[in-house]
Amino acid sequence: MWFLGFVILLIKLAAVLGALVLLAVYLVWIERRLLAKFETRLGPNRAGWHGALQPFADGVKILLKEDLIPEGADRFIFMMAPAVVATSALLLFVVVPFGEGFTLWGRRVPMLFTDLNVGLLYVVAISTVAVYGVVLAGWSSNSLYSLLGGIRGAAQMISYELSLGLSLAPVVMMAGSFSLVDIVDAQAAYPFILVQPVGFLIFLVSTMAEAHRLPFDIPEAENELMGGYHTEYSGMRFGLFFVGEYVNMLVLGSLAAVFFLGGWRGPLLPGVVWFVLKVLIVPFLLIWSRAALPRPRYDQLMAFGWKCLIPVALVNIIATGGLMLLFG
Amino acid sequence: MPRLIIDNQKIEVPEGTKVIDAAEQLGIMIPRFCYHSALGAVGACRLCAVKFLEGPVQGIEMSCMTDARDDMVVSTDDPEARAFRRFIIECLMMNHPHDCPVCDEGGHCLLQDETVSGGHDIRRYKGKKRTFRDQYIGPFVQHEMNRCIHCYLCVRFYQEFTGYRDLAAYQIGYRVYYGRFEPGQLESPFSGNLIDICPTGVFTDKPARYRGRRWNMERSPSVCIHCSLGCNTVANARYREMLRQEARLSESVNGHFICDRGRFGFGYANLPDRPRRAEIGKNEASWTEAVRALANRLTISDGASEMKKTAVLGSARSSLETQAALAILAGSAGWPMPAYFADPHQSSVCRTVVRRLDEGLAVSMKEIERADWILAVGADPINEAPMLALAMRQAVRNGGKAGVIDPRPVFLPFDFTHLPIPREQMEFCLNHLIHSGIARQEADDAGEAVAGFYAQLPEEAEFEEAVREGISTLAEGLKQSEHPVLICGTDIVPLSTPDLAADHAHLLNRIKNTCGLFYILPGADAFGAAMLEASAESAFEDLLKAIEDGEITALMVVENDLIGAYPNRKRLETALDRLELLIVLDYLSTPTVDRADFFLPTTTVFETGSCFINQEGRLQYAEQVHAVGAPIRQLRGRSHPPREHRDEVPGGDPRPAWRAVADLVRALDLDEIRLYTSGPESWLTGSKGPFRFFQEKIYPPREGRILPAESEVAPFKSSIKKEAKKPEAGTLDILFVDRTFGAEALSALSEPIRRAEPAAAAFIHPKDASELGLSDGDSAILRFEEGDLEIPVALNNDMARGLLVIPRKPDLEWQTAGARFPRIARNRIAGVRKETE
Amino acid sequence: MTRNKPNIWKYSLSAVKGIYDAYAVSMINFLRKPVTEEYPEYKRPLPERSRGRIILTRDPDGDERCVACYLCSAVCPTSCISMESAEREEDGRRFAIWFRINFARCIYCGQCEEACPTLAIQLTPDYEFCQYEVLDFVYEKEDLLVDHGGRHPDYNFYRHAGVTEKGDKGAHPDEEEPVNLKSNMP
Amino acid sequence: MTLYSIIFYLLGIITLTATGMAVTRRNLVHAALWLVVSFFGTSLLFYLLGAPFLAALEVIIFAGAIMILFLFIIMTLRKEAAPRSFREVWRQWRLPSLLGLISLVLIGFFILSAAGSYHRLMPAMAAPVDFGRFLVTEYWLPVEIVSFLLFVALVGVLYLGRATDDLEAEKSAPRTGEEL
Repeated sequence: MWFLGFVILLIKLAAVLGALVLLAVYLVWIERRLLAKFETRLGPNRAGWHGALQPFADGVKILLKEDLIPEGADRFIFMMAPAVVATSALLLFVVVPFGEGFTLWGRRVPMLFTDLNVGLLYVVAISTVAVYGVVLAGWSSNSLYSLLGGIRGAAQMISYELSLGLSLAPVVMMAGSFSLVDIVDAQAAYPFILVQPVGFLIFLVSTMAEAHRLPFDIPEAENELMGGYHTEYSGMRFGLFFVGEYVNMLVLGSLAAVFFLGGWRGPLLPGVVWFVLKVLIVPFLLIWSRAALPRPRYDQLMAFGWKCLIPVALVNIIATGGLMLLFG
Repeated sequence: MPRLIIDNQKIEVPEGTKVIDAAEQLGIMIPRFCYHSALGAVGACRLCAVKFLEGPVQGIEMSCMTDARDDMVVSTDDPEARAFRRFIIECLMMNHPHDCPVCDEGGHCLLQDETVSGGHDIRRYKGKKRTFRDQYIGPFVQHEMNRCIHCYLCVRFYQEFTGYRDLAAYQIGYRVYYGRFEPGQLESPFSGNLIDICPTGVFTDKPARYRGRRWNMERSPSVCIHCSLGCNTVANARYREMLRQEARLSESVNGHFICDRGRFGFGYANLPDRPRRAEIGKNEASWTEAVRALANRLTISDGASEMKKTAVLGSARSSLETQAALAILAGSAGWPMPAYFADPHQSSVCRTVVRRLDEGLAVSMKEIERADWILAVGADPINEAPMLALAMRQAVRNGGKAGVIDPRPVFLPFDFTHLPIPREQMEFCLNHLIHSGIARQEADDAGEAVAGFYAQLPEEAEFEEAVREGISTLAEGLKQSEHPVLICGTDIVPLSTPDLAADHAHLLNRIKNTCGLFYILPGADAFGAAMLEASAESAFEDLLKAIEDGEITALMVVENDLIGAYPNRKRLETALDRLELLIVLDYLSTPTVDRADFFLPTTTVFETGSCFINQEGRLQYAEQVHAVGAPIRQLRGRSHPPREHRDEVPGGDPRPAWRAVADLVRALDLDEIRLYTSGPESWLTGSKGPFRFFQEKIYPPREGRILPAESEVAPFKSSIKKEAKKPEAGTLDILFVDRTFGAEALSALSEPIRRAEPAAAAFIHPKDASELGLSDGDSAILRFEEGDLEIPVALNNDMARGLLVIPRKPDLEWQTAGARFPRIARNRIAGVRKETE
Repeated sequence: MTRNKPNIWKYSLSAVKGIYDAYAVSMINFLRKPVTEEYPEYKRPLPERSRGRIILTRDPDGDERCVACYLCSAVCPTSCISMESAEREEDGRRFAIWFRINFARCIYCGQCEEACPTLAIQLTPDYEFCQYEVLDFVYEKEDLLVDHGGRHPDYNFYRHAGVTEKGDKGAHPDEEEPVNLKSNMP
Repeated sequence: MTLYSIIFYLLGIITLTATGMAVTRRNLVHAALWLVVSFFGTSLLFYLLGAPFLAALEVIIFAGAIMILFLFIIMTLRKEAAPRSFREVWRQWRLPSLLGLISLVLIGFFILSAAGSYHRLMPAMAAPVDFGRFLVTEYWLPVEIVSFLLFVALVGVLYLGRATDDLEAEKSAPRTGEEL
């Protein structure tokens, strides 16, 4: 019966992948509608009920477009880069527990793929790999705009990777484990956001930068770099960047849910529903930020990361450690 | 040399300079209507008012009427002067209609410019406007008298400058009217200049009426190719169609003006039946196909792999580039060197001209204007080179004397002495005239050679009373002259005359230290053609002989209507029948093109940048005006132009003839890659060939004379007869001659020129006419051996006896006469009475 | 060399306030009703002088106004107007034998209308004429010519021009009889 | 041969090939990418051998941070590698190849000489907690020394990286009593 576990795993993979991509695709529509609301517009409302079919229309359009490869581009890297972005975003979800788990025919079916004992480190590691997609796309396009976008992306994502990791250190300290399941379990009594509001804020800001969402979309900055690292991309390759970005938003949302909001835990409703609701909080905040905040300058961005976020995160770690020593 | 200050800038100008010119030298353009540097000042328009602040004149004065003097301080933009000019403009505009949108002058109208710049923008005059009725004044110029501002420029130009009287000012005061007494075509062949000169839209270009504004035009400096003078023009094209030509100022060639033949003769470029596709046999083909097929026919005929021997005939109307390319083609293919004149007479006369003309003798038209004694031999300037007549008129206006030795009825718009001498006696008359105009002592003082030559000249001559009087008048003039100029025609003169004229010019040059020699040549680049023929010793007669003998079986004719130009139709037809291959390159549809086995379309002067050498050896460059292609007007049918995307320009196949030659050289795989690998600069400049004068590798080349400092032929070698040759009794001499309108091959195809040309008529002396029983308007039937030629006759007193002068019109089958200068027995002329109603 | 070091607390406070304001304002807008007008269902009535599709109008006599003076094509910044004028055979009047506007190039700046001396060319509020084919944007005279006088129904250029269109010189209200050349009377 | 050993040797081949490619590529970006592949292989080897913490660190630090910095610098410089002559290449390769040869010989020697010390490849696991505890209890001094060293380096970097006008101002500004 060893292959039954394998089958269940495959089914889970398919279901989660499908749900994730569908959600990501709908997130595009949600973002456009919400952004329109923030700007007192209507947003896409033509295709289907209130524009609900818009993602499919976009999908069809993007699939039918010509796939251009610029002259002088490094063809292999150019073709590979979008895949790196999309897959690394999807890979992140492997360790995220999205429910309590249930028993099927006597088998315990956990609501996650694998419970790595270094799950948090895995998350950090994979999200660093996502940078390669941006950097290589920028470099291989043989375009100065793209190259600038790639360079900025590299610098920005390394910087904010640091503060992201540091903001999670207190969580690990409090949970006593890198495993995401353990972290969720550690929040059985109260979600960590109550004791780690500063950590949550740093995490949120780093999340924006990691997902290069406005106001931290310096690598794309369409009004100065014309789209930055993906200037030269078209068709579904561009689509992969797009999907990657929105899946990334969802993944970061789910990480926020796991690390700070208590995971799938919640009263009344089933765990998965709670989880989805919590997951959507971060994308909403990101969209709101996009509507509210202007884009900082590149140097301002770097200065904020290094001179503000990282010191505060370090202080937060020391403070948490001190308090844990005092009371724990 | 007065020094004065204009607008705070100091300037020193020669004595007698007007203030308006002094300002222009400083770059200050004082507004003016009636002032024109060629016509002088009359102070009619009052627009050039400036304020004289200090000095001999004070206050508001007309700058065109005031000579520059010392210590003058002039302000052109003084408020008072500006107010004055503004007031003048307002007055001039009072009766001017409100019709700029429908006026063809709009866009390059001086009145418009001055009104706007003068600041008069709202009409305050509320009264009624004066009106005039317009006249029909011919096919060239449109008349719209309501627009007139009475600056008198038109009448001053027409009457004073060109010497015609039929356009005049009528009435007085504000009712002054410029027009003819009765509507009708303007007599002056320079009437087109009214269009340029009128500061507003009274006289506008009729053929180009409504066709486009100045700013729509593709404009380029061009050179007129309708006679050998090479007048400078500005060509205007729009929608791939030549619409208008304007005179371009050239200090040494044509001054400010051009003749109507040059201005309106461009119509051949727009003809709907102009061939635009290459033809193999009678089948249309693409350019490359045709060139390849032609190269095949030339190489592998008779099954042999060597090249077919081909005779090449260029033309005097082709550009220098084409002529030179032909020489290179023939040279590298091992063919006989090309000929350029179909007419053997033209060929030998022009070669003489090229050998004799040098830097010491040649004069430009500007220098003719300064001459004080002008003698034209065998030339009819108004018909053969109209602008020359205008230059001669300026000389006469300046006090010079002019004479013409010519059997034809010569009309010139000024006082001159006409010596209607039969063709055979012209040289004798010239010799006698020069002899009488120079004292023996003067000739002896000028050296042995001169004295020897002088001694041969005939002292005595038997002429009619009137002619003798004319000779003595001219001889008297020659005695007092300091700047004599000899003009020698080439159309009807005997072969030896150009040589003789050059000898006389040398004679006068030695005696008076200065004497100009001015030839009239047949064709825009006849000079270049003659240079090439002279250096290669080639002639079409030899080629024709070789064709008749069967030595040559292919003939390539480039931009030459051989059938129209060769004087003996029957001989030519026989020779052409013997040919295996007739290749024609041309931009016109001619009988020669119709006979061609291979045809390649070429471009006109307006579609190619090209060089021409005019009759005084001046090299000039005509720039490309527009791209090759069928005019949009011919494509659009009745309605709007087609709306379609195409790869190629419709009708865009024609290429410059030299480009065709280059393509052929490439297809034949000849050893002359410079023809098709680089531009004309590389092969016009080489040390080989006749064009050594292209020393610097500059293309387009700089304008300038390219004559040798000294001619290759030593002077005073002409053989001179003491006795006049007597005309043959019982026969009539027939001269086929050029006309201002209708006889020159290119301009004769132009629609307005066709409308302006007079009906074909043969001039005959009334006494000859009465002997033949002909009266004015009757038709004469000339029974030549090859066929009959019927033409109405016009009686003219002012011509030699025993002569029939027939215009060489393209539609007149004059080649049936069989010779260039045929004689016809009187009994072979039959008369047909004019039908009277 | 003295430099004003910003007060870090004040600075931070203002930064926080700025961010807070931004979020607050966007949230207020989030809750407002959208101002969007939905186009095909609701068409906003345009002012008469708004600039849309170009027409060629006729004068009060029903004759076409355009005299093909080329001023509109000269002033057109995108060179989208081309035409050729000609003489009408019946009365020698100047008119456009063809007149073409390439609306794919036109930017509706209205300069042609300002330049037109005969008030022939006018812009209309019509803006709904999309095409799939670029060539369908090329409008010929037949497509442009309308049967009315547009915004200026009463103007007739030839009444003021001073040149004849129909009839003799001096026939218009502001003109005197033509001068008689052959008369000696002053 | 177990599944583990198959995976092990596969990873070994991948890692070695990638390293070799990284050394020989003339295109700098390609070389860096091969190196990243090699790091991933190494990381997976660590994981396979029971050190997931090390595996994660390998990816985070080497692949994620250091190589990105390398790429960043390569891209900013945009230096194209020029083709060089064999002599030049050889001059550069002399010493490395000698050292490589020596280590190869040594490795071979060890493999052959310790023939009895083979281990079967077995799945193993060292939890991060154990790793951390081991590190901080057994090696607390080196850890502290290294962290102090890094701290000093950080201070140095901060000093060097100060805005230049601050430095200039410090040097050139006359010190007045007020400021002091």
